[in-house]
Amino acid sequence: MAGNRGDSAMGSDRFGEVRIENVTKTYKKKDSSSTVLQDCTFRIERGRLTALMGPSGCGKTVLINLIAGYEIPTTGQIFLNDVPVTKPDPERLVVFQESALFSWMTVYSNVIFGCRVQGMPRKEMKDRAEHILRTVGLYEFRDKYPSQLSGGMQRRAELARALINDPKIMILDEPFRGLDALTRQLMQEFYVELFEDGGRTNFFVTHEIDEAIFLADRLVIMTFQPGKIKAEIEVDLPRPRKFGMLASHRFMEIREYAIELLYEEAAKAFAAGSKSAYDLVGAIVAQKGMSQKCE
Amino acid sequence: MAINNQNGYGAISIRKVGKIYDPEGVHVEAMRDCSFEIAAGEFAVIVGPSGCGKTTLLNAIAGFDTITSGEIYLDEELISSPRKQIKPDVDRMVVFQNGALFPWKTVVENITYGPLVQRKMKKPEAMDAARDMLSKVGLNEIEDKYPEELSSGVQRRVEILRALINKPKVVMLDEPFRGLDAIAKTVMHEFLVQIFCTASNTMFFITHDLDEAIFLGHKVVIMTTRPAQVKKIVTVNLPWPREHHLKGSETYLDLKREVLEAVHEEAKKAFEAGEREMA
Amino acid sequence: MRRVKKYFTASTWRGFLSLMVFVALWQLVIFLKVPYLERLPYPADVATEGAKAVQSSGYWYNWKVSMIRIFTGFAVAQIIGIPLGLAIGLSRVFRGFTFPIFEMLRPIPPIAWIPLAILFWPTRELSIYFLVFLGSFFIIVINVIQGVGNIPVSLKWAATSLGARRKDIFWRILVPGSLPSIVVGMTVGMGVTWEVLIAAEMIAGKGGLGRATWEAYTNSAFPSIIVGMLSIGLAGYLCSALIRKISDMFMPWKRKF
Amino acid sequence: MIDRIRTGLANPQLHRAVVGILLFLGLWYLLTAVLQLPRFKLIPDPLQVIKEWFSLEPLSGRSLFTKTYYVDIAYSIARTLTAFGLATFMGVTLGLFMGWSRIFYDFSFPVLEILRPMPPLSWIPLAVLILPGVEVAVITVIFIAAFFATVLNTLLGVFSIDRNYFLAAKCLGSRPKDIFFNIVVPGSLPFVFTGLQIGMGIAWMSLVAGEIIVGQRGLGYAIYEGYSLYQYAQVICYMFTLGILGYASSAAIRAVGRKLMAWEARKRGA
Repeated sequence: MAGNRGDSAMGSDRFGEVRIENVTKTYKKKDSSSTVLQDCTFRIERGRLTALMGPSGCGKTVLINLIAGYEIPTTGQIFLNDVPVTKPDPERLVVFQESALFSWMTVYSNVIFGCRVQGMPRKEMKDRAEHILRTVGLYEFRDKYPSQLSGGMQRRAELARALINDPKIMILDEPFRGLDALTRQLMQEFYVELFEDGGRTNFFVTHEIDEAIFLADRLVIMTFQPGKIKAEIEVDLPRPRKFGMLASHRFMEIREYAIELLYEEAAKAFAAGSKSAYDLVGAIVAQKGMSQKCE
Repeated sequence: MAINNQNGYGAISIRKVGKIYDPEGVHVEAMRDCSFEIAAGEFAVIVGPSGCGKTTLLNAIAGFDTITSGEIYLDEELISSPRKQIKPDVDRMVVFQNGALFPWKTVVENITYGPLVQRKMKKPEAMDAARDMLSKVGLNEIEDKYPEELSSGVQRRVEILRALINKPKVVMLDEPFRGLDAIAKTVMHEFLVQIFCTASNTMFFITHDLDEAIFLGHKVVIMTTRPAQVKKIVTVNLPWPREHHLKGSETYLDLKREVLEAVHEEAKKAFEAGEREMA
Repeated sequence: MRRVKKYFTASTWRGFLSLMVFVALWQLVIFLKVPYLERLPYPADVATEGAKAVQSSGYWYNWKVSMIRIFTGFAVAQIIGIPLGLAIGLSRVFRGFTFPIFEMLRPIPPIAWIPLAILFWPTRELSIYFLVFLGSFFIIVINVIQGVGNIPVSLKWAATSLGARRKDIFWRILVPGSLPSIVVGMTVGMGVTWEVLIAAEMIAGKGGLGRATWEAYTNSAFPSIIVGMLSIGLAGYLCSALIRKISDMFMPWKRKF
Repeated sequence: MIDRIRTGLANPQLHRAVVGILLFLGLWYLLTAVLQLPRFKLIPDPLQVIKEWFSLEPLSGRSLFTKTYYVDIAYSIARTLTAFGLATFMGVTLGLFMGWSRIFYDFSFPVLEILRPMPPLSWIPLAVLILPGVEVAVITVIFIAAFFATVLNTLLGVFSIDRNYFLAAKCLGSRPKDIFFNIVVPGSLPFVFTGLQIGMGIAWMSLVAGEIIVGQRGLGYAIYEGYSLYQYAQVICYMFTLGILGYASSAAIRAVGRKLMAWEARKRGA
C-alpha cells in the first residue's frame, strides 16, 4: 500500500502537485508595510502528506489563504499541476481551524453543499454523499445538526464535506485543534487511515509536533516573521502508521530534532515581543538543562 | 525516584469511592469502587478518557462536590464520604482546566488574593512575597498586567503561583496545559518540575497527554471509561528532577508504550460508547 | 444558564410562596393605610373586575384592536428593516451613504414622533401604525447589520472554496447566518413596540388596551386600571412567546435537546 | 495631528456620510418646500427648522438663544437622572443579591417576572392617581422603566460568571463577603453596563411619554405644546435635541464603563 501509492498517482492529474515559487506576501498599512511571507519556495508533492509547522504568527494561515486562492501573492506564484492559482476552486479544498460547518444545515446538507452549488444531478449527489458518509462513519447522523455532534464527529463531517468534491489537494488548517488529546489521537488515526486508503495530496498545517510527525511524509518548518522555509525533514516512519509508533526510537529522534529547530524560531519570536514571549524565556532556560535550578 | 517531602503532609487515600449522578432520575454512574493511595509529596498523574470521572474525584477531594459511596482521607482525616464533606479550604488548592484567574485583577492582585482574604499577611508583605515568587520564575515584568493580556502559558503559571503562595498540602491540577502547543508545554513542564522541587506538596495532576504524564509523574493512574475504576497504576522509575534527555531513554519508551496501550484501549471504548449515546 | 427541569422542587414552592406573600403584602398595605399606597384597590376587587371584563365583548375588542396595530406596524418594520439591514451590512458603499442618516434619527425616542406622526398621516390609525413601526424598525436594522458582521469569514471562504457563487453565499450563508440576530432584534423590538403602542393609544388612540386603561384612569376606576395593566403585560408576554415559537420553527439547529 | 486630520478627511466613508446626509436633507426639502406634496406640505422644511432653532426671536419662543429652551432641557435631564440614578442603585443592588443568593432569587424572581412584561408606560395612570403630584408620578414611571432593564441584566451578569471563579475563590479561603465584593461585583460589571445602556434608552422614551401625557415643562411637554400651537418647526428642533441628549447620555455610560472595566479595555488593546 505505502510503496505503490505514490507511483500509481504519479502519472495522472487526478491528484495535484503544488509548487510554491518565490512567494512573498506584503500587507500595506497606512504608512508602513509588513512582510508576512518572504521568498517561500517548496513543493507539496503528489500523493503525499506534507505537514507545515511554525511558531504562531509565522504566516501559516496566510500561506493557506494563498494556496486556496482567497488572497494573491505580492510577488511569486503558486501552481497546481503547472496551472497558476488565481481564485478559490473546489479542486483545492480547505478544512478550517475550529469548525467551518454551516450550523444551520444538517450534516447531509453540509456534505452535499459543494455538489449542490456546482449543480450536480440529484441522484449522483445522493449516492456520493451516502458513500462518503459511510466512509467517515456518520451515516446514521446525517440528519443531525452540527451542534448535536461531538467535536470529533464534527471534524469528520468537515472532512467528508471536502472529500466528496474529490479535490486535487486537501488543505487542512489545524483541523484537530481544540479536541482533547485522546480524541485527537483517535482522529489522527482515523485520518491517517483515510489518507493511506485514498492517497490524495494533502497539506496539513499544525503546531502540534507529535501530530505532524505521526501523520506526515514530509515536514516543512517555517521561520518567524517574515515567514520563510527553514527546513524540510523527511519522515521515514513506515506506513501504515500505527499509534504504537509514538513510542518508537525513530519517532523520538525526529521529534527532538524538530523541537530544536522550532526552539530557535521561538526565541526569535520572543525578541520580536510576541504575545507568547514569556513562554520563551522559559524555553531558552529549559535548553540549558534544569538540574541546577533545583538546588 | 526520590519523594522529597520530609514533613509527610498531604497523603491522600481514596477508598472504594463511587459517584452516581441522578438529575431528573437519569441514573449515571460516574465512578465505581475507585481506590488508590497517593503518598505525601508524591506527584500523581491521573489519565483516562474524557468524561470518565477524573474531575469528579478532584471535586470530591477539593470539597466542591460529594460522593455517593466510599471514603477519601487526607492525612488520616476523613474529608469526604456520603455522610461527611469537608468544605474547600486553603490546604487543597485547585488549578482549573480553562484557568480561573480573576480577569478583573492584575497578576499581583491575583496572587496576593489568598493571603489577604485569609488575613495571613499584610498587604506590603503579600506584595513582596508575590513579587519574589514571580521573579524567581522570570515573570517579574508582568505583575501589573491583566490576565487576558498574557498568553495562556503565562496565565497558567501565574495561576499555579497563586495556589502555591498559600502553602497548600495538595495542589490539584485539572488538565492545566490543555490547548497549549508543544513548545509552550515543554516550558510548562520545566516550570512545574522546578516548582515541585522547592514546594514539596502532593500533586494531583489530571491530563490527557501521555508524554506529560510520564515525564512529570511518580506514578501514573490510568482510569477506565465510565463508570471509572482504576485500570492500572504505572510507577515511573525515572530519576528526579526529570530532565529532557530522559525522553529518548529505553525506560521512558517502555513506559510510554505501556501507558499508551492501556489508555488507547479505554479511549476507543469511550469514543464508541459516546457515539452510541448520541445516536 | 440552564436550569434542570424538575417540578415541585424547593424553588417552585418558594416561587409560589413568594407570589402569595406579594398578594398578602398588597392587602396589608391597604389595611395598614400606608400613605399613598392605601389608595390601591384590594386584590379581590381586581379579581372581580377582571372576571367581569373577561365576559364582556368590549374587553376582547380592545385586545383585537391592539394586536392588529402591533402586528401591522411590527410586520412592516421587519419587511423593510431586514432587507435594509442586509444591504447596509453587505455593501460598504451603501453603508457609507445611509448609516449616518440612520444614526442621526435612531437616538430620537419613537414617542417623540407622536405629534409629527399625527400631523403627517391622514388618520389616527395610520399614525399609530407608523409609531409602532418606528419602535421596532431601528432595532431590527441594527441587529441585522450586526448579525451579518458576526458571520465568521471562514464560513464565506469555505463556501467559495466549495464552488458557491455570490447568489449561493447570500441565500445559503448570509441569510441563515444572520437569523439568530434577527430573532434577537425581533424580541427586543417587540418589547419597545408595546411601550410605544401604549403611549400612542393613551395620547391619540381609539380603542385598544392602552386606551381602555386610560379611560379607566379618567373615571378613577382603580380595579379596571390594574386589570388593564395586567392585560397589557399578558399581551406583551404572548407576543414575545410567539416570536420565540416562530424562531424555534425557523432555526431547528438552535433547539435545545 | 494635521496628518491625522488629513487622512481622516481623505476617508471615502466620510465623504459618503456627508453626501448621504445632504441627500437626506435635500429630499426632505424637496418634498416639503419645493414639491409640496399633499401630506408633506404640513411638515416644515429643514431650513425653517434650522432658522427656528438658531433664531434670536423664535416664533415659538423656544430656540438656542432663549432661556426657556434650557429650562426645558434642565427639567427633562433632572427627571431622567433622578429616576435613572435611583433605578441604577436599587436595580444593581437587587440584581446582585438575586444572583448571589439562590433563596433570595427563588423568592423575588417570580414577582419580578409578573411585573416585568407590563410596559412601564402602562403604570402612568396608576402612578398619577396614587402618588402625590405629577412630578413624582413621572419620575416613578421612568424609574420603573430603567429598573427592570438594570435588574435583569445585573442578574444575567452574575449568572454569566464562570463557576470556577467561585470555586477558586473558595479554595483561596474567601468568606461570602469576600466573594461578593471580589467576584460577584466585578464579574457582573460588563452586563450591568449593557443593562444601564438599555435602561437609559427606555428611560428617555418613558420620559417623553410621561411629559406628553401628564407633564408640566420639559422637552416632551414642549413638543406636544408646540404641536397644539402649530409650532411644527420647534417640534422638530426638540426631537433632535432629545436625540442628542439620548446619544450623549449613552456615550457617558460607555465612558464610565471603560473607566471601571480597565481589564476589558486592555484585552481589546492587546
